[in-house]
Amino acid sequence: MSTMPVINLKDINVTFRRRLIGGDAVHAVRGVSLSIGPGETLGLVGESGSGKTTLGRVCLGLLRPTSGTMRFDGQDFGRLRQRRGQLSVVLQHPEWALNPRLRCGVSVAEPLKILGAPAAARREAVARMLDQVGLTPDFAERYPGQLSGGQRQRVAIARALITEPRFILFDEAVSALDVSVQAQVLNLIVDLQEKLGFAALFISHDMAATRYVCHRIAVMLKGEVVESAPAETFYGTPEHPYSRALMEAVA
Amino acid sequence: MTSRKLLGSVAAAALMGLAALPLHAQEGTLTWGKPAEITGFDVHVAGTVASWEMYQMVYETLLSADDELGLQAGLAESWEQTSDTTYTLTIREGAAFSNGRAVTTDDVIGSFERIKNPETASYWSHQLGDIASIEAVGDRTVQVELAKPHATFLPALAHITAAILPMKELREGSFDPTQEMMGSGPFMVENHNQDESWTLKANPHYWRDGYPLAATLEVPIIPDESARIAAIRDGRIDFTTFENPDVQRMLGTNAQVEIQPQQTTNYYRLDVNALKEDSAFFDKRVRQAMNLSLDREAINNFVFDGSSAVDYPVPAAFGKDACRDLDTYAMPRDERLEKARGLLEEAGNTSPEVALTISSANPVLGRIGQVVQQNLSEAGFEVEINQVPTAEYLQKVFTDGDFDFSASWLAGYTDPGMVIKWWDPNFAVWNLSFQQNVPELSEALKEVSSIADEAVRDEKLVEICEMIDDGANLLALVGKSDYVVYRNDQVEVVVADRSGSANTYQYIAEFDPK
Amino acid sequence: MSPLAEIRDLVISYRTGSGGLRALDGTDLILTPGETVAVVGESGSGKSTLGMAIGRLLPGEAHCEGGTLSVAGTDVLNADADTLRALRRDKLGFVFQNPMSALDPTMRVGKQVARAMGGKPGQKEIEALLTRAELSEPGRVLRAFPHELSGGMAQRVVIAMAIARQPALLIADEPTASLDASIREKIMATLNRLRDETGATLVVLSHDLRLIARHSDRVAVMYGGRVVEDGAVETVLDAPAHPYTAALLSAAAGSEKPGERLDPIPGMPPSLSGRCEACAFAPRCTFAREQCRTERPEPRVIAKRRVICHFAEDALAAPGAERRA
Amino acid sequence: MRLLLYLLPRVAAALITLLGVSVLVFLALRMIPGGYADILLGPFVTPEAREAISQRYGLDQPMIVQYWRWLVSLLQGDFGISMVTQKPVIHEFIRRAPVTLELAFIALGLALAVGLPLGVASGIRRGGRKGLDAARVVGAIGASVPDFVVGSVLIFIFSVWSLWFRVGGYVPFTDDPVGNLQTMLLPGLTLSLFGIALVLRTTRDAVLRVMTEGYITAAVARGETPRAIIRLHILRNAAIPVVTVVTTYFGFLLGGAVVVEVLFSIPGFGLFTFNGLLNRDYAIVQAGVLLAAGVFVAINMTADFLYAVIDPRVGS
Amino acid sequence: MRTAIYWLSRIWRSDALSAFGLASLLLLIFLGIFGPLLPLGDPTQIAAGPRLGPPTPQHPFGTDELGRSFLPRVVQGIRATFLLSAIAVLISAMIGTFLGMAAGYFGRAVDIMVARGADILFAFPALLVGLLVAAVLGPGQVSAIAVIAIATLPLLIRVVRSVTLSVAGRGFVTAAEVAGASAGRILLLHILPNVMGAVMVQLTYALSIGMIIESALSFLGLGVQPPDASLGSLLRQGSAYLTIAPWMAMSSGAVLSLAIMSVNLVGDAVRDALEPLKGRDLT
Repeated sequence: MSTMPVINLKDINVTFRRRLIGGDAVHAVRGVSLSIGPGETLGLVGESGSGKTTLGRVCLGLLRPTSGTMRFDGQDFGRLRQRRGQLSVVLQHPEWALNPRLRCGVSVAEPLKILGAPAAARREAVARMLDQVGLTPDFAERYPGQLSGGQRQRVAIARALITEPRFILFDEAVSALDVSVQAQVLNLIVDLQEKLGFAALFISHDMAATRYVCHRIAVMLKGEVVESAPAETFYGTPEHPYSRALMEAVA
Repeated sequence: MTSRKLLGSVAAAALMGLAALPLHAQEGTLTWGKPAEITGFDVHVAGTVASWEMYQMVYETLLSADDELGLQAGLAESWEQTSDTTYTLTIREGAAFSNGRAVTTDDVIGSFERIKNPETASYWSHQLGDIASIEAVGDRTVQVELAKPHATFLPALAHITAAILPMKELREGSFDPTQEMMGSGPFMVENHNQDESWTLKANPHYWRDGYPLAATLEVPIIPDESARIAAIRDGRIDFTTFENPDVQRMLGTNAQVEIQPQQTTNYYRLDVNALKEDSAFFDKRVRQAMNLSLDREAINNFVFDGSSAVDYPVPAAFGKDACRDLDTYAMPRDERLEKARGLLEEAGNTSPEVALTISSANPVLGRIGQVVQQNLSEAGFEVEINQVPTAEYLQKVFTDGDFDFSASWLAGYTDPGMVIKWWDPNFAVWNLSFQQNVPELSEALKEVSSIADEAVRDEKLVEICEMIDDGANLLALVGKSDYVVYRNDQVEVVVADRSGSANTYQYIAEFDPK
Repeated sequence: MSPLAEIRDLVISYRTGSGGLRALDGTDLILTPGETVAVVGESGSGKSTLGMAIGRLLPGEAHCEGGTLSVAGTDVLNADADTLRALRRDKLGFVFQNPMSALDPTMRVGKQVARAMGGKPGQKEIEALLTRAELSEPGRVLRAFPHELSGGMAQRVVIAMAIARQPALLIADEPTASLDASIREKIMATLNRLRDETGATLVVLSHDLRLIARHSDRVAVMYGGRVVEDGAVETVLDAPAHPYTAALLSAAAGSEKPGERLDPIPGMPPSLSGRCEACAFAPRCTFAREQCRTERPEPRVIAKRRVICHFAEDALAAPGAERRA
Repeated sequence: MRLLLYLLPRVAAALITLLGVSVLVFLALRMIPGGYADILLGPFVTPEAREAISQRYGLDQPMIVQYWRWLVSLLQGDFGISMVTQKPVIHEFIRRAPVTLELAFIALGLALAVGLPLGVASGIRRGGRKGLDAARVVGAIGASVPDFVVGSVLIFIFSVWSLWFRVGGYVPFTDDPVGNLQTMLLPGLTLSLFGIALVLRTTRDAVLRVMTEGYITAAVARGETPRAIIRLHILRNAAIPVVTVVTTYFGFLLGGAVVVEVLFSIPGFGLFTFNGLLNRDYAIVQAGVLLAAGVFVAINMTADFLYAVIDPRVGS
Repeated sequence: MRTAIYWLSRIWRSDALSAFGLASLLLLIFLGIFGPLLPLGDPTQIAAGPRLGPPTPQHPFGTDELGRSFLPRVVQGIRATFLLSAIAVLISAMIGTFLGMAAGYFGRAVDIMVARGADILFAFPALLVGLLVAAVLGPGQVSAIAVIAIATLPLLIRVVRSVTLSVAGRGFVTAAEVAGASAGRILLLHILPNVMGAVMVQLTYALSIGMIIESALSFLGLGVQPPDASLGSLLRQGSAYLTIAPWMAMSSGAVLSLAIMSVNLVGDAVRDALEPLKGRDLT
């Protein structure tokens, strides 16, 4: 395992303009510096509108920061297409995580297909991935409409992992799941990371879940990271008053 | 000619006599449901019936046509042809424009000059022949000198496009013929709402005292046939015109509604493009085969319910029988079809594909087209029908010559000599785009235009008919009648049995509102 | 004390394109005045159907197949429209999951609150009510439109409207689920404070066992359209008698120590199309035996709580049950 | 301020739209085969005469020059001169405005008077239930029977039995109010049928949609009466889609209901523009289309403004 | 095929009105396809009966002014009206879907241009744009198709654009973007299949609008050319003889209305199935 961080953000600012002409500028992210090493999960918590999702999009290269630098594996990020297979994402709404018109196998195989892998290799990889996320191979033939929320999120994780990426963003990946299913998915994330060693950013407003899967936790408030500490700290007493307010809900 | 002229003078005198003793005071309102709006104000320029009909309410021509399509006095009380090329015309005493100014020789001369001026863009300048000079030879008399004989000079004067304009006012700038009307006719325009209605008032200075009988003429524009039928039914309009012969059935049940058919010299015709090289009709034999396979009787029966009649290049309304013995008309249809197939075989094109272009404005043309389509299919033709807007039809046929054949109707005017000129592309230059120049035919037509003797002329017409039939370039189909429909409880109408220049309402001054 | 609301063996099904979907499969619940009851269950457990059934607010395709439901002496299932309306107006107060959708976006907040209060309340009275719901700038809030409020403020407005007529029963369906974590506690605290003030009974429907437990007197755990365990909060959480309650507690993140693993519940929640003739939890239950798969368990009282399980005693005795202390 | 910031970009967009319309109509007219010279001169068009006419009306200039001239005079309020009458076309449009407006208001009035209550009733009645309801039948028929079919039937009925109404012809209201109504009610009715269906269906959908909203459940849960819920919550919230289609429909009516005007010989915008097109009277068609588009855009802006009034969320 | 049968049975079962619409639509489509094979007579045969003859067993819809049997002409008209509208609407759907997806997915300049273009088309009074196009292209089937396509295009663009906007925000699209999928792949594989539902619903409305426009054009004489017939041109033909041969206008008008209505009813049923609106009782 190299010690070079996979994601390295320095002084990132993101500003939106609401209208073409006039209108207020919205500072979604202000001066955020973060880094995530290989095999490490960074938790990002904060209330809605605090800039978590915007920062996540910056890490994925979907959004160019207004200022600041983003390095990936110590290099310039470049274009998204050049990073094919190195990044992936698992998003919030399980009902929209998968294209309802495609069989799950096709969805899972898509990142490999984009990389140009041959069909046989793709089939083999899909079967392997489905097994890893605890699904039987016949799920490849099913449509998302036939799956429960937890199963869909597992398929989405299988798709995210199939290229063995360097970095995965989990954006509210378990928030919409029922408690009993949430636990299954959280365990899965932890297990797979141990096995595959990807860097992960885990965005959530749920302190309990974040604390469970993350090595470090950063708390965002109004676009700024107000506290960043190892997860263990959050089992004790976090420093920032806002972090404490968040923890009260868990206690 | 002399007798005709004399008759004309007598008729004019008789009218004068009547005019001296008006039967009614001018009062009441006439309502004329007009089927179409004018296409322009300039009487010397516009070439559509819809415009002519309105001009005739306001303007006058020097001569006019009588019931027998002969000439009668108009704005000119007398006229005389003193040589092959010399004519004198005397303006009626008391004739005046609606502003009260008397019509002068200057107005006549100026109007002729205006028609002749290329800048005016009047299509009628051809019909007037080649005028060498025109001058006043007295207070009310003008003398016209033609460069060469032109037998239809006088009939051409009877067409509304040769109307006399108030030239003094025009030159002064107080009258603009392109956006208003001022003439010496029975009515003058009081109000006009485009596409909607006109209001005309009796011209107080009209030369016939006590006429027009109506004080006001209201003219709503009602293009839709059904709406016009409804309007005449409920008495909102007093009179109107239809082209569709089925109107007799449509209105048959109403005792107050009378229908008076008016025979015209107009007929439906086919223009065949002899000049377009990629058209099957480029081959004369194919054109002849087409002419032979037409079933004019069927057109009459199916489109006109038998109310019309087969027509000829020299319109049947003139009573000539110049063309009747041709195979086209005399041979039984089976044999004609046989002959047509033979011609097609000879031409090496047994199933020619052709397109019939017609204006979509007139539904009668569409029906004719469909019967023609079926007729021709019996000889092996495959006909496609293209109904296009009038403007497009006109451009395609008369400007671009971009068509195979087209159906339309032709104004027969008031003299066989006028209508027959259409077969001479040197004269009818608008036909240049599709009409073959047959020198012998042109020569014969030139000749006939200067023949005065009726019998000699009729003989020549037979010869011409044969040549026309041989070229199969412009074909006559069936006669076109107009149907004047009026409310007998609301108006007394005077309509000529026969008409030649779409002057259906030439006796509008004598229409009497009840 | 006589019960405020009595729900007995309530069966409610939804007509769907593919047959019926049974949301409540014989639910029993008795509410006494002045208590806070947490109804806990995952999605599909029937808790929302239960909440809406109390006000007979279910949509047209839901229909009742059996059981009784009475609130404050009114037979809700058979009441006529006027009685029902009077009940809703005077005895019930509802707080919904998403406050934004519970407020009419085109009407100023003040007017909506005034409608809820009834009559023609003055501005002072409206402000006073909003203040009771702990809204800091009532004057500004009542002039605002709903979209100009934050989620937390909007929920306080909804709460104010719900208590406007001193209801006897306050039903809050996931009142904090759409709100940020940092204000959930405060909203729950407000609700409980208001319950104390008005002496109403508060029913909170939630999937979050832990959050709710802190603010309730009693907890009713629902699974497969039935209340599988119902008792005092401490009793139930300290030693769950139903295997499902126990599993739910060990599956939820938040109580684990650093490095400790969560125990997920295998399988999926059931979806019933008719009466369940077995234990609905049996397929996922570690205690399940043959009887669980063939015989429908009936409620019984064990260790100071009502429970629906053939082998509740075994679950109580299982190691780890007391670990939740 | 909210309204201003919300409306300003819309005004700009509207102007761009109108400019686009002007270019398109200008180009389209120049691409049409056949010109005014053909119409004016009938079949007797000679190349010289055609040339003279072209020159007279400036049609011999390059197209870009013609367009530029037209645009410049448009900006000065000059919509051009009819070739047929040689008079400014704008006068003719202004004269026709009352006719078109009256027809539009009759049709819109009928559509609203019948469509709105039926739509609300149908939407509320449905409340999740299925089954045949009369309003749906009315809606289905109204949306499906083309206006010229309705018009033909009406003409047939009223020209066979002339029951008070008149078919065709137009009488100005100021001349004869009764006669005016006799002629305008039938075409108004013809046009309104589609409007009734449109308003009915839209209202019904909008009401149904609002009925799924949480605040309706909340209101029911508060014990509000159905009457109060409809009046306070449903009508206002359902109004937005209804405003959209009503304004679009009104714009369509004002833009000229060509078929009905042709059928009943009503001298409105549509008939005038239609005749202008047949006569290749460019100025009339250009002005007609541009005015119709202008009215349409203006009405849509009114609708945008109405949204902002109805729904406080719009534009903030 | 299975999906088609599923949808048909679903519409059939939804309610009486929808079932009626479906039945009449299927009947009309059957007549449109197999009409020429049925022993109804030759639609172009002049003098097959008397001029303007009333309905008889031999000519159930009477005869027209050229003595042609009107029933086979109406059947021919059904075919033309459906075929023209369907072709036009499919063209419009293809262009509209492409432009709408591009506008919704790429946003910015593409969106502004497409949206503005749609506005311009939308601002044209529908029938006037029809008349203009028919005038430019000349009357006939091609211009009828063009007119319908142009008139229905802005509707489709708007709907597809807004659906695309919502689909593009869904997780699977973001996931594909992150995986480095090309824009073409995302549009074709992920967005297109998911906007098809909305397009289908809009398509049925566009089809009914198309049929109205086609028949209005034909009614004004700018649509299909004789002796071919569309329901609109037959109605125009019949309306000239309304007073003496009402069967022409009545039969073609009734069939035309029925055709449009059945398309509308089926469209309603499809929409209700795709997006059920379950309002609540107010009591």
